[in-house]
Amino acid sequence: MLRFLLRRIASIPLVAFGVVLILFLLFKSVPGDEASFVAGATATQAEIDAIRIALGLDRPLPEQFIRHIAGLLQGDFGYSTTFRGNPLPHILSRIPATLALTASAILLTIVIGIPAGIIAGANRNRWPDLVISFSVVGLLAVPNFWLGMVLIAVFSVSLGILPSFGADSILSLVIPTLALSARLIALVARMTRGVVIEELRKNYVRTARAKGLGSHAILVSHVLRNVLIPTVTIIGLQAGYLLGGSVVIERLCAWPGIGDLMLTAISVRDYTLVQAITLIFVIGFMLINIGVDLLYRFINPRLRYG
Amino acid sequence: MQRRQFLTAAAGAAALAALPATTLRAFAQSGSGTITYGQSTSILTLDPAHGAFTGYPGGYEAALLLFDRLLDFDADMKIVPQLAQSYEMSEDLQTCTISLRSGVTFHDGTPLDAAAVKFNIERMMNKDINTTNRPLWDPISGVETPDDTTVVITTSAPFAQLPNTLAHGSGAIVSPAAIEKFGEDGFAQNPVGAGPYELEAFSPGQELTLKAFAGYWGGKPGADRIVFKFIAEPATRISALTTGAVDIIDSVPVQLVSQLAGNADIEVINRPGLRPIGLIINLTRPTLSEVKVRQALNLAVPVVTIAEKVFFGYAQAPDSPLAFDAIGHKSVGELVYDQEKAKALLAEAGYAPGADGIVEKDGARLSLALYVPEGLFPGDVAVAEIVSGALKQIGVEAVITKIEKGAYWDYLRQDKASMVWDLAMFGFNPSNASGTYHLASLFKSNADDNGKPDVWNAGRYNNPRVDELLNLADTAPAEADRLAALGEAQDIIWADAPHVWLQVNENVSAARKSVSGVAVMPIVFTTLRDAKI
Amino acid sequence: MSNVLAVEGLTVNLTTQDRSFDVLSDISLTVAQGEILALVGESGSGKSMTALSIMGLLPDPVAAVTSGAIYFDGIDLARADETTMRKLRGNRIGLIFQEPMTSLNPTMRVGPQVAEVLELHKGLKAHEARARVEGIFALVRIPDPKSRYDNYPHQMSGGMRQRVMIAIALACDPDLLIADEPTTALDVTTQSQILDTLRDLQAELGKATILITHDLAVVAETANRVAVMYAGRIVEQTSTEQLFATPRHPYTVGLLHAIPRDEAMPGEGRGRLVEIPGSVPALWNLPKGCAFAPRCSRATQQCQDSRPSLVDIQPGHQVACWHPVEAEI
Amino acid sequence: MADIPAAAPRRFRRTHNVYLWFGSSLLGFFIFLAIFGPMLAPYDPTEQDLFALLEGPSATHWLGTDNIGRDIFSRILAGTGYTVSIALSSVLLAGIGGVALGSVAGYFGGKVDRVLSGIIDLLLTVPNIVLAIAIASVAGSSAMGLTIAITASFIPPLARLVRSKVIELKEEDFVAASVTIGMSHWRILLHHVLPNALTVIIIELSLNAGQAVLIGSALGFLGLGVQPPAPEWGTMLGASREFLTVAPHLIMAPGIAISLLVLAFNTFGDGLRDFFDPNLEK
Amino acid sequence: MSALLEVEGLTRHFAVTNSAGNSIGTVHAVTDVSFKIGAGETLGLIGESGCGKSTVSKMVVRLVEPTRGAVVLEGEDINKVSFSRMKMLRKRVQMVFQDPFGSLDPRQAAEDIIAEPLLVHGMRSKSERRARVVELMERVGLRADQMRNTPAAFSGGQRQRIAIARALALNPALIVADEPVSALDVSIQAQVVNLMVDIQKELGLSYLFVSHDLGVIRHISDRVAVMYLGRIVEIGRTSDLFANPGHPYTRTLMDALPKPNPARRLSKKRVPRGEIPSPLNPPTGCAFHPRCPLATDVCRQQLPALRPLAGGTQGACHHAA
Repeated sequence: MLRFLLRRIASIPLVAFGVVLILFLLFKSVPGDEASFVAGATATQAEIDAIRIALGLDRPLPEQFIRHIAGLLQGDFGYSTTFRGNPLPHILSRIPATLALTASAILLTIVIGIPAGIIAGANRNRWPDLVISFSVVGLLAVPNFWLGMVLIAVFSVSLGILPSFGADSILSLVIPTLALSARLIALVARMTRGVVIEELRKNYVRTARAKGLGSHAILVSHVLRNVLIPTVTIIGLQAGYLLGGSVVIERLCAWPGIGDLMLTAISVRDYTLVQAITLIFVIGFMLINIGVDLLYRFINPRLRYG
Repeated sequence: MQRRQFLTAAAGAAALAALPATTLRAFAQSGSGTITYGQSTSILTLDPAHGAFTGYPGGYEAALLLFDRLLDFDADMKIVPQLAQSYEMSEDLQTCTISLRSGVTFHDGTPLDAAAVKFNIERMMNKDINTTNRPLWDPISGVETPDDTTVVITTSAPFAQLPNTLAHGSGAIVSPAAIEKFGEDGFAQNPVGAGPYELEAFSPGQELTLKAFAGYWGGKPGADRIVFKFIAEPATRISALTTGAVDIIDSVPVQLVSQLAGNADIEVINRPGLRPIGLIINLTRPTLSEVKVRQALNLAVPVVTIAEKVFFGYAQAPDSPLAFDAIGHKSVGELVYDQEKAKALLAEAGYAPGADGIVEKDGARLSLALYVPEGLFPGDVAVAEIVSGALKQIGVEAVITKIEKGAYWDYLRQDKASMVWDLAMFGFNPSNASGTYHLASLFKSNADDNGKPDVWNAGRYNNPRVDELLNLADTAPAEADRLAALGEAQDIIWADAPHVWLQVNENVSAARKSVSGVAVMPIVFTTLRDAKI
Repeated sequence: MSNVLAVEGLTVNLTTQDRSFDVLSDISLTVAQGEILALVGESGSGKSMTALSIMGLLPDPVAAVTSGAIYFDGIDLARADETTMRKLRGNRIGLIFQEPMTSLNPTMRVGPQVAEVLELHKGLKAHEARARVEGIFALVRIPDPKSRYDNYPHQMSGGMRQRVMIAIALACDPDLLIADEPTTALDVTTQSQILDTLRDLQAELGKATILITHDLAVVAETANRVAVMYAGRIVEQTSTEQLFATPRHPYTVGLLHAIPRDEAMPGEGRGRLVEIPGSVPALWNLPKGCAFAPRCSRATQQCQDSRPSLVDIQPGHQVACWHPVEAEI
Repeated sequence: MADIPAAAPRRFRRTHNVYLWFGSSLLGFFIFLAIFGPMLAPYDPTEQDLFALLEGPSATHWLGTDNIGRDIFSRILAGTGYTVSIALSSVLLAGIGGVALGSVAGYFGGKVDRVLSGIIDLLLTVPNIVLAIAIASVAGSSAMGLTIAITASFIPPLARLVRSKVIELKEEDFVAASVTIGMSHWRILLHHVLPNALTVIIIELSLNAGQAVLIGSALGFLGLGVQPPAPEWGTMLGASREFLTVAPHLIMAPGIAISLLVLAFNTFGDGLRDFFDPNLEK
Repeated sequence: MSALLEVEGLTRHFAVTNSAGNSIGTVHAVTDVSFKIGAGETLGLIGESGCGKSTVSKMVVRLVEPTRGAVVLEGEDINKVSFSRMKMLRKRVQMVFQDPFGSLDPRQAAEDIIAEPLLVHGMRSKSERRARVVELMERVGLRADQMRNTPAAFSGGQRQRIAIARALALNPALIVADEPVSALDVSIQAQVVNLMVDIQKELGLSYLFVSHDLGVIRHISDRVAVMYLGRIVEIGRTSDLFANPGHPYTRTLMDALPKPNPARRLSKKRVPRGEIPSPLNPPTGCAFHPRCPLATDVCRQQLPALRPLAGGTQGACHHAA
């Protein structure tokens, strides 16, 4: 287990390196003059040239990339025009907000999505299933940002019972969490339903019935754990959706996380910041997946007792 | 089961632990004595040397409280002393002698004396540190400190606007000790000034908390604490105000003003701005170098309707290249919406409608590239869409390209060969309130029209008479002469129509009635210096 | 010997999206205490359906008993409610399935999977059940029962898992044991071991047992009596000895000849096996008369027109055939 | 029932596929609108009436007007073409890219696979909307830029899917049988492996099309979409955000249009899945 | 009889990784297997699951590359020939798989499946191909009017007939049949076995016939090789092997096989001991020693080589007579 963990963690820098390279090349292909974005609106050509030299933008690409990597290794993400320097501390200060949002979305997904899927799967083609499956189909079609807008329109603007912006109280989490997790809840419910139906067809369930167990007992003591194994994987795979979705939702709800910061960075063409945040997203995604793998191993005896 | 409960609990704990301290802070804290201001722009840096267009004007508004300046603008943009007790310009407009208020200290306890002021002015003169606002500071050639409370500033040429510069946001006086302590890079996050409020907490881009500075020379300010919160969404800003989560908001979208006005707890504060919005016309294009075409474009756009309908009356159609409240403004014309006349002018210029309704001359369709930033000016994209629609009516095609605001300036300020636009939306905010500064920035001919524009004459307008008049407006010893020159310049520019004039927006903020003393300045800023709760 | 189970005229209908047809038609059989009745037939003949009907585990609502009765201890299982059935299943009727690899819950240790039955039906506490389970493990020849108790299924071989399945079936000392292809998925050496254990248990415990298999050789080595099924019906039923000595139904004869035999000539000659031509008809598309008629060399017009019923042609030997094979082989 | 021939090929058996029926009708409706919408629109989608701003639904403007007095109904109709064609073309391009990458990696394995899978896995660690946002910010605001961004963000997951399906099929005996008769690997890939992966790919593409609409509209919402005055739905939503309190009806029409189109693609995909393999659960 | 196929020292080891990608050892699937098959001869390969018989059959048709050893077909080592030569050699060896569901492309019609080898090997004319398909279908007992049906429309037995027809299309010298009848019902099994026997008589081809079913193997084979944990433990003429099984494992297999003889029910049988060890870590010495009634210390330490036994077969046992 420990070896597995170490190996997975060791793979992070490798992947990070690849992502850094891809982003580096991507953003080097942006039209326009990087130095003049940095210099600002009223800079003269001489000033822009000075900045170009100061930031090493006059060097050949490979050298720029090596400097970039060397900087990253020392925790220097480069020159962000927004923060006039290394954006890392500012990004770090915003991570907790994104973490809170995504964690509460995952929590809500687990608390609603999995039970809903189990209820639907266990009552296949009966009314609870129809209600849940219908909701799932609906939720999967609705854009999360629009759902957020509707929630704001209803609960903040019309009813005035929920704050619609910022991160002031635990209530502030409600709308962004709902908007962010709705699709994931639907996905997880739907997949869980499928897994439950599939598991219920398996021979060990037939054995349990042959033992004289009732449907409820079979569901709880036999099927549940087998259902959780694939479900955990699904949630892990969807972590990317969650992190990505947070970008849009944070902007909509003025939630002060790194997704919101990323959009700000894009609107001012602060590509240093965009790259840094994307890298943070990637590392976050990998960490979540390592966590999920650990959990997966924890639930699945086949992997625990190889 | 136990394992499941454990997992759930662990996830819950993780989520709670992940909430930042600021997130969990309840409303309770914003009780008595705290004013919370929901800003439409974020504060990223608090160094006056940073032009920070990215966070403009959020940072300036905080700077007004953190830092005092030698001079200040009053509500009508008249220059009044602040840290200076008095000031005097010499006859030749090349020297300004300032007598400092004595006994003033910075938040860090160090004295604000002539040396500190000299340090500040020299810092702003340093091109490596102050990369923006150059036209405000470049004329200054030296600073002398005859004694602890006297500062003498000299300029290389007559510079009537020097007091405006000192009253400008970049004229904020910062603590030299703090600069030394935090370094040029660190100061932006740890600002120390001599204003009525000092820094308590700062998370750039999100929230800034200032607390009353006990040692302020002007006495205790109106609130114990002022919190600046960045709320990008207008709708969320407004709901924050109506629910009382914040006390003041800025940039109230005009369509929402009537809604707020109906709320008994809320007061709407509005003030015409100093920034006329228009489209810079690329005069290097042969088609657009023809004045009749430019006049036709101006005639084709229903500017009065835009001001009244799109901006709900919280805007006006300009009557001069300068905004109404700018110092030196003179009403030089009236914007007429007359598409028939526009068409006639086009016909005079040799254009005839082509097959698709777009006018042509010598087989070339009159199709213009209209560049517009997103989110930089009020209703920028919507206005561009209206202009495009209106021009279509007279047979001129305007294809819109919208650019992220951060990259916009780069498109605007290109050398001649790289100019991709024919029309580009622009609005200049003369943050030192000087009409001369305004016109000079926009219409003074460039040293080299092939290179990048010197300031904001991106359309390459070139009229020697205007250059002459603007020079006079800066250097003529008598104020009356200066104003006359400025007036004539406005006449000429208006007639030449180097821009498509659009509208002058009002700056609209709103405050809960529990807070008083909130003012909106013509230069966009909402100031809380005199705010009380 | 008293009958533990008596199935009378059982007919089961299956309804799918497209069609509805009988998967079992008029099945009658009895199993007495201490007896092993083998149900033998090829895939689709209905032997597993019979087991599921007895256990009340027909896929609901797709399949349902439409007529007939299943008497067990005075109860008609075909009409019993779910509560009654739950009390019988695993308690008084034990069931062993074909696939030992998938019939155990992969995420649960094997011991508790056996103990569960005892806790459910005998009200035992977990620690009491453990001792009993270890005893049952020993009974079904699982070596080292104490440590095996805590194994997960994937840590065991196929043979061991099948022993666990047998332990589950036997845990509550049932009156009736149903073994559905218990050795089909196993290797021949493992099969031999499991069959040996089943035979020993039969000798020790004397349960009434239904053994479902497609392998006549397994039948010969294990069962007292045999019912041969074809296309949802029993076509021949008699004692094992009788069946192998004098099979009367042409299908049974065909099956017996199709097996490459011990006694047949060794390799080199490579004579032809006796084959049954054609293939099993679809249950939803059965011929009007005898279902085997299209493949039968003895078939006449009568066979095509009307269906023979299962009748005694001599005491203890029932055949459903208009033209049974003469009693010689 | 190993030896019972299936009576009829299963594709003729399913008549009650509600998903497929509903999905294809709705999709057909949208495609109809995409083609004929502009002709049906009562107004020019860019025509402004500055004296009728932010109006609610009425007889003259069925869905009301936007902040510069354009008819929302006409804009929704005119916007269908953008959204549908961006979704379809990006999914099609992503399909081509994903199939090419995934099948080569999966079928030939070894070093080729290690390199290609390495790149695919790398890109998969970037959340797809983040990737799309990054690419859109480079590619610029245009239908082309949007298509490139969506395509690029869909290729990695598709390639992975195709790769795993190809690896699965490669293990099938019919592929081994093709090898033993001397067939070349390219031919096996094209004639045996890919055709059998096709249904999975088509289903996935159809579901991806729904996702493409969501991502495309999210980019539009964030201002990274098409250029004004193009009536792209996400962009319309982004523009109406400011008017949420005074004119909440502005968010309804584009939001519902997006949701219905996504619903159409999703149910169509689900229907296809049921059609090809009724035993597969979603 | 000159050997059509000569297999020499064939070995295949797989590295095994767990789901996390960690190597957990090497599976000794096949080790040092040698045998010959003459023209017109059938070699039966028998063993229980995991004994490596399938891997051997796959190596013979070069679906799996051997770790060591050679497969020599008509004098050529198939692992050393050029790409184009291999294509020609493939015409000589064809394979029939166990699973008649998986070995046919579900999207192809029977005709296309059977005609595919013809197409691949250059029979361009469609009418020629069709004629050959009709001939082949009739030969394997299928009606030509079914040729446009896809595999789903055929029963398991019929599908196996299609697979045999495909294998026959190129007139191979050798057909490798990997458990060709295991998935079929008894009555159908007999049909397919008979078909294969008939075809052999008619065309004089050779079979490598892999099965776990002693009865079928005995019926069809001229010679039989018994595999246990990747090695051949006994090989010999069918009559010799069944009459006088020399290796204890061969005897165990025969004892374990149920016989359709009710008289045996009541007699006490020899029941095999223990379980098949994992090929991941096969026992040292003779792999059968943990289960062998004859095992001694030498069996635990030394690997027995194949040697002639008294019964006429060759066996790898220290103790067999």
